[in-house]
Amino acid sequence: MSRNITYREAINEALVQEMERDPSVVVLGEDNAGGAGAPGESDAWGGVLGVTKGLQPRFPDRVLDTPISESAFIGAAIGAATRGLRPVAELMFIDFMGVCLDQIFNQAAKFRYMFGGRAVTPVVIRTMYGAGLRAAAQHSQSLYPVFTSVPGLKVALPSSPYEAKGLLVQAIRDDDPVIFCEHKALYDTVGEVPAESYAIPFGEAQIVREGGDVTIVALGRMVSVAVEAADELAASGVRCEIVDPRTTSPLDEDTILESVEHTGRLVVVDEAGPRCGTAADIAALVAGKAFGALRAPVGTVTPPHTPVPFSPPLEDLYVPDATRVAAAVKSVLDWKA
Amino acid sequence: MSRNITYREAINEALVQEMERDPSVVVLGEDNAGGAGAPGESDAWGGVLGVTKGLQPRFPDRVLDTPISESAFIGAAIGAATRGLRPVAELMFIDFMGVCLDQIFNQAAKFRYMFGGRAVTPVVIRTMYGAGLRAAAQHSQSLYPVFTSVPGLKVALPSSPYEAKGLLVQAIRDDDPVIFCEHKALYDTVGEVPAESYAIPFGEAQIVREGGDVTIVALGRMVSVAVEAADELAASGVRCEIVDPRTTSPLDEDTILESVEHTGRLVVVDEAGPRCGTAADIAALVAGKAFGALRAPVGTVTPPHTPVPFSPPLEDLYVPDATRVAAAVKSVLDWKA
Amino acid sequence: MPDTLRTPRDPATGGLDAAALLDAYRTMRTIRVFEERLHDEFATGDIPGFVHLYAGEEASAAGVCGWLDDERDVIASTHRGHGHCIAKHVDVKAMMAEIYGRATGSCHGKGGSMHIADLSRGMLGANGIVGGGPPLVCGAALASKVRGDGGVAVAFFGDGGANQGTTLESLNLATVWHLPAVFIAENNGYAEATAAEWSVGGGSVAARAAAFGMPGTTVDGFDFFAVREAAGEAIERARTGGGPSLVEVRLTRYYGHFEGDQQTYRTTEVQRARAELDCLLRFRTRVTASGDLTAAQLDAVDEEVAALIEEAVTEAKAAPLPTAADLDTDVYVTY
Amino acid sequence: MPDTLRTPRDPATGGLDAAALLDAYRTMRTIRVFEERLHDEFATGDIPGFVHLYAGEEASAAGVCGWLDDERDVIASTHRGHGHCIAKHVDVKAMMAEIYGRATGSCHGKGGSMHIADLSRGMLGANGIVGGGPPLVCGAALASKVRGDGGVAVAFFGDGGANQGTTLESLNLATVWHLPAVFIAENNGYAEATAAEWSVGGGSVAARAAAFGMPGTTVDGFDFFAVREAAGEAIERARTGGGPSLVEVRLTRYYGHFEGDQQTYRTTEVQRARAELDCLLRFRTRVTASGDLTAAQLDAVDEEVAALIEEAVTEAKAAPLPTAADLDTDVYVTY
Ligand SMILES: Cc1ncc(C[n+]2csc(CCOP(=O)(O)OP(=O)(O)O)c2C)c(N)n1
Ligand SMILES: Cc1ncc(C[n+]2csc(CCOP(=O)(O)OP(=O)(O)O)c2C)c(N)n1
Ligand SMILES: [Mg+2]
Ligand SMILES: [Mg+2]
Repeated sequence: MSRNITYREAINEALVQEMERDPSVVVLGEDNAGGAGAPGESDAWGGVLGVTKGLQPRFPDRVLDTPISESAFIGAAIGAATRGLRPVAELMFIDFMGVCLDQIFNQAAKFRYMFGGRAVTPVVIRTMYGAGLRAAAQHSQSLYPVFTSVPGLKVALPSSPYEAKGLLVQAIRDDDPVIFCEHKALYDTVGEVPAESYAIPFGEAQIVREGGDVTIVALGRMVSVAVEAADELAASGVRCEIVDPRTTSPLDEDTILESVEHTGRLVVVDEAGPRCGTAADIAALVAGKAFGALRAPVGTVTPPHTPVPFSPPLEDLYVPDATRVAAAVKSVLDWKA
Repeated sequence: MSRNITYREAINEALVQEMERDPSVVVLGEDNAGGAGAPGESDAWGGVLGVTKGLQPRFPDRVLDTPISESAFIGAAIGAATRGLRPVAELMFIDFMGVCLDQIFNQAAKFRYMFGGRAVTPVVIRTMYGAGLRAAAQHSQSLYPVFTSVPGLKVALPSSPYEAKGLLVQAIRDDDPVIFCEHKALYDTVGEVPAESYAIPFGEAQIVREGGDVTIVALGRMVSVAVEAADELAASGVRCEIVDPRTTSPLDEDTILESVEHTGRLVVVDEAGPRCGTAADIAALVAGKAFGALRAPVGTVTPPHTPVPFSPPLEDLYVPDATRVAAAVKSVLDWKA
Repeated sequence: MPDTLRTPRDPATGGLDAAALLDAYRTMRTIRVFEERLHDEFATGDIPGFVHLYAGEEASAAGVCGWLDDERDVIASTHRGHGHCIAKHVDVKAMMAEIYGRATGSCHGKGGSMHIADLSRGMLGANGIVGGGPPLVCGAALASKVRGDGGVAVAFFGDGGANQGTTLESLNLATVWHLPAVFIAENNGYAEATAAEWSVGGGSVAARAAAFGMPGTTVDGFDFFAVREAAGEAIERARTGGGPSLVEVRLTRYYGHFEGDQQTYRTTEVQRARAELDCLLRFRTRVTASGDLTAAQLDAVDEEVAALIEEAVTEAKAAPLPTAADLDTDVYVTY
Repeated sequence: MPDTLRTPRDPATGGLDAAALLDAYRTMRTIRVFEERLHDEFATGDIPGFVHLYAGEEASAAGVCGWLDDERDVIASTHRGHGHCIAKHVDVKAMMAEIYGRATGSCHGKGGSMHIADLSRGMLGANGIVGGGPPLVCGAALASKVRGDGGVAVAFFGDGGANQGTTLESLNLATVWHLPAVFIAENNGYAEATAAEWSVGGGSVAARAAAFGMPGTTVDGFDFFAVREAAGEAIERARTGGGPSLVEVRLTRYYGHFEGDQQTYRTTEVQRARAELDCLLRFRTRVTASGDLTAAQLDAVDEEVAALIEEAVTEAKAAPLPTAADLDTDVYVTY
């Protein structure tokens, strides 16, 4: 049975269903319940934007609040994962990675390789990314390229409620460490989501729309921006194929390459930055492996190489929008050698 | 006057000369003198590989040892930079960025923008990167793509003693935060270096060798690997143009693009990883801005998407070598649409 | 005894003259009205982003910053930074404009509430990262030490921030380098919805000072004079080469963690604090009882402040927004 | 009084029977010979990479790990990890092979000295990152707590590691979550070339325990029985739901920070420690004086250990290296 629910609800539902299914799943993070030690309501917050609300009353011993000590509690989730739990730890904003990155990239990511294949670390780190909430430079970043670059980590970027639930279920069941990146501006978006549990396999892109003129690879919240641009372009007869990789690591190279083989043109739309980002990564992939099919330069649409500005008009200029995507598509289509 | 000195000596000399010139330059890091509080020699280490040896006797109040508290002392260098010092802080291994990244990427890098242009943070973070010393997964990484991706940071990657001195002088005099990445396997390499002080401007690539058949963009220690490959290839009549960007941020896009316009072919050689790395970054640049000139797929030569292995034969396979570079060049040259 | 609240040695008005008392009151009152106005304005939907209000905690910012001068002394603040900014003499109108995202703001609209800074006043920035400030303060203190300019650097952080490794490392570094630094732990009982009694292992932030080799003390943060005295000792120690100290200030925030917080985790604490402990009320009672100031003098300040905040909001709303040309400027000094 | 060294309550042999005493001795002796052999082998140039030797500190690893079982109890170690591994029953030959970079090593040659681990023995790994282990130990302890299996997790770290924010956060988290965790601070006086007296603000790691709400104690790390007793109390407390504790073990490393270190920063400390304090000598004197063991029994262990290490080195040198096919395996479970 499918219902329309929000991205937030989809994530919450995935957590509830996996916690019911598997007693080794524990949830932890700052105010993931909320109200620890306080006289009022416990489960007072359910996370800063209410994503984990209601879990603690249901699973009182498996939802843990934490002090503000990201290294310690993210590291604890990792240590617990090596000892048979399946922790889902919340790094409230991905922007906070700088206070705990070592545990993620030098510990969790490397155990299996460093220890000669003799470690399994099934930890999920849920984290919120992206601009749009006027949260300014330290609460609005799209830093998943850093995690994508790290061997040993998997990175999921759900673009809709359906993806959010299915990818989170997969993340929890997955035996490798997963960075699960939730776009904060998507929490209230609504979409059709099956009530029963399902897992979306990692490394399988979704073809959001078929079209023969140009391939648009779009990530996370940019998928809907690409759809908007494609709608506009359709009016002038341009048919865009939109590919949502859903995970950047593993990356479904085949689907991207096949699409470009077919369309001959590529525009990558990403909210991460222009330097050493996922847009460059996918552009480079195609420039290396589908060059023969390419009939125009690879277009990339990303924010500028600046921090995220606070002021609404600047933030709105910062984030790629449908107009910029459409312009990039047109320039790729109009290109003459 | 030029002499032959090592990369290590070149760095040391840059520090000495800048400290002499400018009393606001201070040097700090774990055992940068060495022996703090101990009964024996002070200046007992001069850094773990002796790079800062001799500074402390010369500038006793401006060379500081630190506890093992990277967040605190890297952050302190940043704070001091906002207050008129020009600190050169050492992050011993770039692999340790995970315990102090926040101070670098959310504080130093963003001050100027977040504060509306009203901050200047002239800090240099010297750090050691790269494989080859059998130092294993947590002491051998090439993590500069992370810093390159951060707006507000500059990133220098000296490939020789000459570059090491000139880029470090520039880094110290520069008013922006600079991540200065020293390849640990280069410390003992010898090259000609002027005795007097000189600064190499950031964002100006060096054409290491001219050639018309293919452009090789190589970074850091990979420059010498590219030269070795180019020598091999020259024997079979292939003329490589080798470009050393010297800084990845700012990146001298023009020199790279002009070279590719001229050769029509590009191979990027980098010790950082294949995903969201500097190789992908440069490949994407060219696929976007010099597509019309490209006559073959962009080749990239990087390590595999794995942690750095310890065992010598594996580590030797991990790091790109001249054979792999030559093969990549050949495959680009042999490519048929 | 870090867990016993200090009472000021001078039970009256801390030896401040009338002008200084008025100044302190003006600072606290400005903070209060600034924050209460923001609370109202936020409700209208006009203010973008996350806003963390400092109302209730004024005695801390004013009691500490009253000792500092704009030139050589530095503070670093937190996400809850408005009060520290005002006490460190950041222009109130520019702050308001910043919070409204205007080009005339302290940060040209690029920073917002969580990143207000004014380096020319030694205000190293509010900070969106819990624990972001203390390392920076070690550096500002180091710069003063190297230069020998007698400057002192002060880190404000919360009970939640007292659990962050960056803060703890900084305490140690300040001792090891014998820095002219002061750590002000503003313990308002909560980090978001999490009680300090739960999250601060051992229960006392002040007690952590000794573990890192520095004096630590706890003061009643509703009492301006108590804060002022304890901070004064710590700042004097730092200024005269005596090294770092920590002062834990116990207080209550009057609003939610941020605007929008329903605060179901706490009960009647705020009402009680407002009614019985409020720093402005206590200050007023004390200085009028002692005869140092008259109610009329204080009322005049209230009016002056009301007018200032009114103007600040009006001007902020009317001020220009940044434009496309501003998007990619000021990332680097040169690039 | 964390700064006063404890002496064991039972001044003789800690109530251990002969078999247990022999076992403890065998552990310490194995570590010593393993490390001294590595010191010699490193000088030949055969051993790749960075090697940090534990010689001199054996009583700590043995005194702590003697209480732990392989199944449910976990330790996390440091860059100086060989001793902890041996005491936690990691296979000595596989360790030696790992240090030689062989395919037969504990980590298939991919980890090396700084990353030896054996999760099947509850050995969560040496660690190249100072402060890397304590957070992981909080997690291992959490897993035991959630499962209720009575397991205890132990973090080893040095005086240098005691200044790392990750360690300090972990102390707090362990208290807040009331974890079955034990923190063993091995204070050997130096972090690389930096003296602990200088770098540990306040001078005592044990004193930091109280600041985070847990008991802390300091023991003489040359005295196996003293370490064993203090660790036993802490482990028992953790196992029975009493929460975390910290034990600071004071000791001396006999070699440089790593092989190659000229050690010009220290003077006669090592000679004195070797001659007067050595844990193996003291153990031998104690157990023979008490009549619990004979010199002949101990000599037999010495011979057994010598043979084991000789074999380990010989086999390691002869073992196959990993091959190209191993380069990109075991990055992920599935990808
Ligand atoms: C590194 C980091 N972790 C988490 C947060 C989210 N956060 C913002 S404020 C806050 C609570 C801070 O509590 P406290 O330090 O007591 O300050 P208060 O809000 O009470 O003034 C948290 C968890 C953050 N901004 N940075
Ligand atoms: C985060 C980090 N910083 C610095 C280092 C470099 N380093 C390795 S060991 C060491 C000293 C550790 O001292 P201590 O904790 O006392 O342990 P000991 O070596 O004395 O056993 C340092 C600075 C590191 N490995 N990781
Ligand atoms: Mg608080
Ligand atoms: Mg030590």
